[in-house]
Amino acid sequence: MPQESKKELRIIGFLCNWCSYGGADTAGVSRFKQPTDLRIVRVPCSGRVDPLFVVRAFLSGADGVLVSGCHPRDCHYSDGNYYARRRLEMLKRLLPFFGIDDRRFHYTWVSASEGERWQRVVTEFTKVIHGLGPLKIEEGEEIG
Amino acid sequence: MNNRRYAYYSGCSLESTAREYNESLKEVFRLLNIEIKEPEDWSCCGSSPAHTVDPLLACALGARNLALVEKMGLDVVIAPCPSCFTVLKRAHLKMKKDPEVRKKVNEVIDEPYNLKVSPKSALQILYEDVPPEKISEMVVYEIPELKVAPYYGCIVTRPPEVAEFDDAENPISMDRILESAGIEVCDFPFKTECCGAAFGIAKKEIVNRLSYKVIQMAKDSGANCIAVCCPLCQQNLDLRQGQINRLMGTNFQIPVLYFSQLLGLVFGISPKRLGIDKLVVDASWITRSMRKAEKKVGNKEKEPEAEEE
Amino acid sequence: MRVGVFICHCGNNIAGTVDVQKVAEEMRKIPGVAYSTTYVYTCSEPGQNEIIEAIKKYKLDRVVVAACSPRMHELTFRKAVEKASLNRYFLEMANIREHISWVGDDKELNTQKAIDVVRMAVAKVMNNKPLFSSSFKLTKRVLVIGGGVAGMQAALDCADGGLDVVLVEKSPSIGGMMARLDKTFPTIDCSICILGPKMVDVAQNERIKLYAYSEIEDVKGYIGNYEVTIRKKATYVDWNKCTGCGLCMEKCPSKNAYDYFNFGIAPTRAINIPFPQAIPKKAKIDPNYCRYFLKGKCGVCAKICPTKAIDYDMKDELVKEDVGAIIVATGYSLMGVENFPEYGGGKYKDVITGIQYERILNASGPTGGHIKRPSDGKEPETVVFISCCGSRDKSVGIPYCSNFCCMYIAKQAILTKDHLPKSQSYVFYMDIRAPGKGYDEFTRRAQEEYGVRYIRGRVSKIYPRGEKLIVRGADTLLGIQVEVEADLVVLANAVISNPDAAKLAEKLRISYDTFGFYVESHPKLRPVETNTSGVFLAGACQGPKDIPASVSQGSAAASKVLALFSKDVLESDPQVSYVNPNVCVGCMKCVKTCPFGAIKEEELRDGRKVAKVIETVCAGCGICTSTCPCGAIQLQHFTDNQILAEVYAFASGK
Amino acid sequence: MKVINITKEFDSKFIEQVAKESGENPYLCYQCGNCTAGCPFTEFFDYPVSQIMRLLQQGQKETILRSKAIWLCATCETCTTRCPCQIDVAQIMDTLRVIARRENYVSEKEIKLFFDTFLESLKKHGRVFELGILLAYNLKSGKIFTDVDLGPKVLLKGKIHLLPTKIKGQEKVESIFRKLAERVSGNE
Ligand SMILES: Cc1cc2nc3c(=O)[nH]c(=O)nc-3n(C[C@H](O)[C@H](O)[C@H](O)COP(=O)(O)OP(=O)(O)OC[C@H]3O[C@@H](n4cnc5c(N)ncnc54)[C@H](O)[C@@H]3O)c2cc1C
Ligand SMILES: Cc1cc2nc3c(=O)[nH]c(=O)nc-3n(C[C@H](O)[C@H](O)[C@H](O)COP(=O)(O)OP(=O)(O)OC[C@H]3O[C@@H](n4cnc5c(N)ncnc54)[C@H](O)[C@@H]3O)c2cc1C
Ligand code: SF4
Ligand code: SF4
Ligand code: SF4
Ligand code: SF4
Ligand code: SF4
Ligand code: SF4
Ligand code: SF4
Ligand code: SF4
Repeated sequence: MPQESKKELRIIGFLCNWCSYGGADTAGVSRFKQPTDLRIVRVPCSGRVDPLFVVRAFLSGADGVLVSGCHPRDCHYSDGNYYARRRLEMLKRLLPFFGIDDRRFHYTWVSASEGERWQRVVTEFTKVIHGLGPLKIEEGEEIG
Repeated sequence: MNNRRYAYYSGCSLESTAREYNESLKEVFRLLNIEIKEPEDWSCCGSSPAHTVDPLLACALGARNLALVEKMGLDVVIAPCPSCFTVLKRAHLKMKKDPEVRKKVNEVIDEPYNLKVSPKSALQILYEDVPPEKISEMVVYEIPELKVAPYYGCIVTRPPEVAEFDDAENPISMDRILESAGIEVCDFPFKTECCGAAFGIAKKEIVNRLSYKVIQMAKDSGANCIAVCCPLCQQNLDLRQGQINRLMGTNFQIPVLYFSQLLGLVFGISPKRLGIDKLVVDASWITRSMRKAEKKVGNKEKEPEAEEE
Repeated sequence: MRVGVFICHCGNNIAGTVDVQKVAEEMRKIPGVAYSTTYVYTCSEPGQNEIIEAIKKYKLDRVVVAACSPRMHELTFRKAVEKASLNRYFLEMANIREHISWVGDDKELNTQKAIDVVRMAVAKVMNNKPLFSSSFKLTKRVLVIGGGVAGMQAALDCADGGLDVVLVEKSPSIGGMMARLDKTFPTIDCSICILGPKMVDVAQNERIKLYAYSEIEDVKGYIGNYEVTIRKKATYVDWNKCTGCGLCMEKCPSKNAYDYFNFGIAPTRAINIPFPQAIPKKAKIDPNYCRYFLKGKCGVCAKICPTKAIDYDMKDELVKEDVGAIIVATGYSLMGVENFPEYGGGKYKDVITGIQYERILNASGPTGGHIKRPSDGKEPETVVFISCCGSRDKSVGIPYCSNFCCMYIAKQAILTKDHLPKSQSYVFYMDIRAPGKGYDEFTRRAQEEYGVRYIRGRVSKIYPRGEKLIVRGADTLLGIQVEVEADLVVLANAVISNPDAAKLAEKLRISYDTFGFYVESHPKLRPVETNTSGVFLAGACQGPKDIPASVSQGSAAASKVLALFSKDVLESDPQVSYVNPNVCVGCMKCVKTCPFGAIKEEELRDGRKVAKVIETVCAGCGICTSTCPCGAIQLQHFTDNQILAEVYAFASGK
Repeated sequence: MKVINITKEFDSKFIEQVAKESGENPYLCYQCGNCTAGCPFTEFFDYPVSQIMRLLQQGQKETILRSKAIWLCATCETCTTRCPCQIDVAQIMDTLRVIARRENYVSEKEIKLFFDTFLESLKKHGRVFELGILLAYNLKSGKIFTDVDLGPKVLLKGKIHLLPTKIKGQEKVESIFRKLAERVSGNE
């Protein structure tokens, strides 16, 4: 999936170790080509993703943040992803108050076998971020 | 309780072939203090022909009438005829579920419908809104020889997602209402089998064959009378009973009464006003075998029933 | 701090689309990176030695390997750095193969991405702390919950392996569903004849302590060290005195008690022994039917009992047992016949369920093994079996197949012919599912040798005509409606989970699916383990399964426990959460969110209440860490600082 | 029996159309036959309803639209009530009938005629005029004597009106018909 221009945007992804990180590995093993903008951080569970990480990522220069965990009910830690969903849903609603378009933040579920789904998630999310362009946060805005 | 006001959508059949249903129901409602009011200038619901032509048409014909009820400021409309009931209810549910349909329908009817009405069958009102004791209290006659097969027909309780009332496989509302009125009902396995519905004119033979099965089962179940809540069922089983006898070589003589007529009889309303004489299969033996019910003292009679529950 | 970075070529796998030299160069620019190099195959033995040598030579105290996925080789490299006397948690991996070289073609962009990702790993490793696992002792006793065939097998195998076993059974006797069966497919051997001896073995085995008519009240602790509270329910008969003579049962005037063992096919007495081969063979009073309990008078059994065993004042009793592992084998339940109104279930006496028919076929059942229909005791001439009743039926919320009913229908049809040679059986089916060894041959035999008539289609309605039941179905192969005039109808009713399955799962902290069946760790590779270490599954509590499968799982679970107990101490994973008591404000939010119940409240010497993690229970998910409002509880190796270090490193690449 | 070349004769557009108009997914059907088993009209159908469902899954538009079954279905809802896959089968039958009518496949002329007559009456009067329907139907179908045996019974009992009731809102009803017709022709 060649980029039209080589200009990358800054996208960071938090992936749970058991499902989505494995799904990204599967995509790699199957050579499912993806845009190159995304950088991945491995966490044990999507429930480990503190909304603070997301906010900090935006404030320090990310244009997009992706969180991906196990499918509901498949969570390695039984219900970590439910916590994640609740928290991240809340975060999504708050982002506009920080002047951040909530489309810049996406959370989803990808299992370890879903290489193709991972490819689709990355491709589509990257497209959305390129559509929105680089994030410019008003100067002087700080988070309490 | 009660003294509630309901809108009452009689529908075309109850104005003509099913007049006795209309009249008997109104009498029963009057005695039970159920106040009803007809929407002015209601139109036909379209029945089955409408939805076989265009689902939107069926929806619009139903919605127009619901809008009339809405304008009266009432939130429940009684549709005694199951055909009308289904059309109204489906129109309501469809418009509720799909804003697109709602928009389209409201564009073609004169006044928009805003989903504020719940359509219910007459059975549902008598079962859910009237306590059984109240029905029992009204009883002044008993008909000891009578054994009724309660026949619900296909669509008062089906499909369950639309009817949202009673049980789709083994409905009991009519059974319970009649029992509260001291009328014996039999265990009737064909409560919801189809009588042939609207095909009377176009496919007479099919209707005759299907109605035959229903009557035969009523007979096999030991019934000497069939109670119905649907004008089409009544027509198919009563008016066509002669045709059935000729076609199938049977000799049925089973009166087919609206359940409201039966209630009316034991409530002491005159058979004439209930239109018993309008039935095609002679039902005069029923009126002849009526006798004054012994006035129940207190609640003694009801006790065993309570234990069973 | 002296970080060493090792970039792997993976032959051409990485080097083909990533400029590994450039990545290595860039890393050298980072303060704290003391050494950076590349290698062709880092995981090979020379590659690992390269790392070990470099650690020594350059006095490295942190290592980053940029190569394949950590899911592949993290353990390999952890062991390697350990060989060089570094703590294994001073290693981080950066995934530049699966996530970079294999999914992007543009070398320039890939290289830039690799630089970012390796830099993030370097940032993280600089925040890493050494972690050490601790070892703990374990109690080498096992608890088995459920005394069906799966649980009995597990208990016996564990006992054979030299373990002490506590077996808890909810009902008055062990044996489970299999004890109710007549014969078993595909060999048609008598069920109780093969199960009975096993039941006796359980009773006589000195290593097995049986609690019948008991339930799990509470489970505390963790793998190796569970404290289990067991509720011994009141039977109103002192089982130490009762000899199982059965006199009480003969004389009890309350003759209409519901018979759980026979699934209500016939009534039993208020005081009863469930079946002749019951283990333990002891009497029990059902207070819902006993006149003494209902009306305050009777006492016949107390008078008649030769050993004076009756005790109307008996109360439930709680006992505690310490165990190191738990095997759950609680089996299944069956959908009630009243769920099939279109078949007249519950209304027509001659419409019964498969398990009720087993009891009718069974020589020790209420009819003494003579096939008589419930309504009038007549021998049926025509028997209709209906498969998939409730199973594979989304409209009742059960999309799954009940697994063994196709087989028992064939068995029951064959047995019907054996009992009543003049009878004719019909089977309405959608598919015949018979994938086991000898299974398909068995269902063929029913048709070819026993003349059972299989009709492909569902039944829509059943109604009576005279003494017969008319079964109206479809023959979809012919495309017609068919009717059978039956004397008896047997419904293969759906297998469902036990009504209390969820409650037990929550006590054990294991997961269950939407249908209440317990979830295994991995459907193929860890079929008898759960995600809670120390808790294992066997039999139909995990999903419908037949006897061979249930027994295999019983043995498998036992072998898992024996393997676990082959060690004298267990090692804990140090990647667990830790509470800093100085920061914790004692809100206990973490206690509520931890899905494993791994956090408890602790009172400090100064009286302050703070949270404390039980290391052995914590599974390392980190949910607590993102819940804590003060950052007091930190998941080791994935602390806020470590993850934020990666985030900032990511940002600095702008 | 004819060999069907599934590759060529599989009309996936038709399946999509039926799915869209009925709001039901035909692929949910696993051919258990419960609908056929319960349908009171199976004995009169040329294809039992489960086979209509199967023909639909196989994209056999012609066979379905030419069938008598889709006209003979009385919307009794037995199939819908009992389908284990929760398919509103009656709705699919209804949709098929609507499509058949739209595309001029009419294998049961009498039924169509009856429906048409009914709606004609409804349009003309705002309510239906049962005697009028019967007479008009008899005239148009050429079966003048349909149910004449019943005539006296009904008339003598005074159950049927001799003249139609026309409601005030008749034009409003007629306008529903008109607007819907415009919508259809506008779309095409
Ligand atoms: C009609 C019928 C016929 C069958 N025929 C055959 C056949 O011929 N061949 C064959 O291979 N399979 C057959 N089966 C299947 C067979 O019954 C099961 O495979 C087998 O019983 C599963 O064993 P189990 O130990 O897993 O569960 P179960 O037999 O259900 O045993 C579970 C035990 O756990 C106890 N328990 C439940 N909950 C708790 C709790 N919370 N605490 C403590 N104890 C608890 C129960 O009381 C029970 O004793 C048949 C099933 C049916 C319904
Ligand atoms: C097309 C296909 C698809 C499948 N898909 C699935 C699926 O999706 N999911 C699933 O659960 N199952 C699937 N299976 C089934 C799966 O392959 C088997 O369940 C599984 O392989 C059985 O494992 P095994 O170890 O018993 O036997 P095998 O995999 O056959 O292994 C036996 C080993 O023993 C060796 N061996 C044989 N004889 C000797 C000897 N005399 N001395 C020494 N070694 C010997 C063989 O070389 C072999 O390595 C599939 C099977 C097929 C054919
Ligand atoms: S460490 Fe990983 S990337 Fe490097 S050679 Fe080995 S498999 Fe390939
Ligand atoms: S309670 Fe007494 S009478 Fe009953 S079985 Fe036990 S010993 Fe016999
Ligand atoms: S006391 Fe209860 S259990 Fe004992 S004999 Fe009387 S009724 Fe039966
Ligand atoms: S095993 Fe057979 S009868 Fe049982 S649910 Fe599965 S297919 Fe149906
Ligand atoms: S959430 Fe944090 S502050 Fe609250 S009790 Fe737990 S560790 Fe302490
Ligand atoms: S990391 Fe997970 S398992 Fe461990 S204490 Fe925190 S929430 Fe519980
Ligand atoms: S009942 Fe439903 S699933 Fe079964 S054949 Fe009919 S449409 Fe298909
Ligand atoms: S709705 Fe139609 S297809 Fe369905 S059962 Fe009734 S008549 Fe048959």
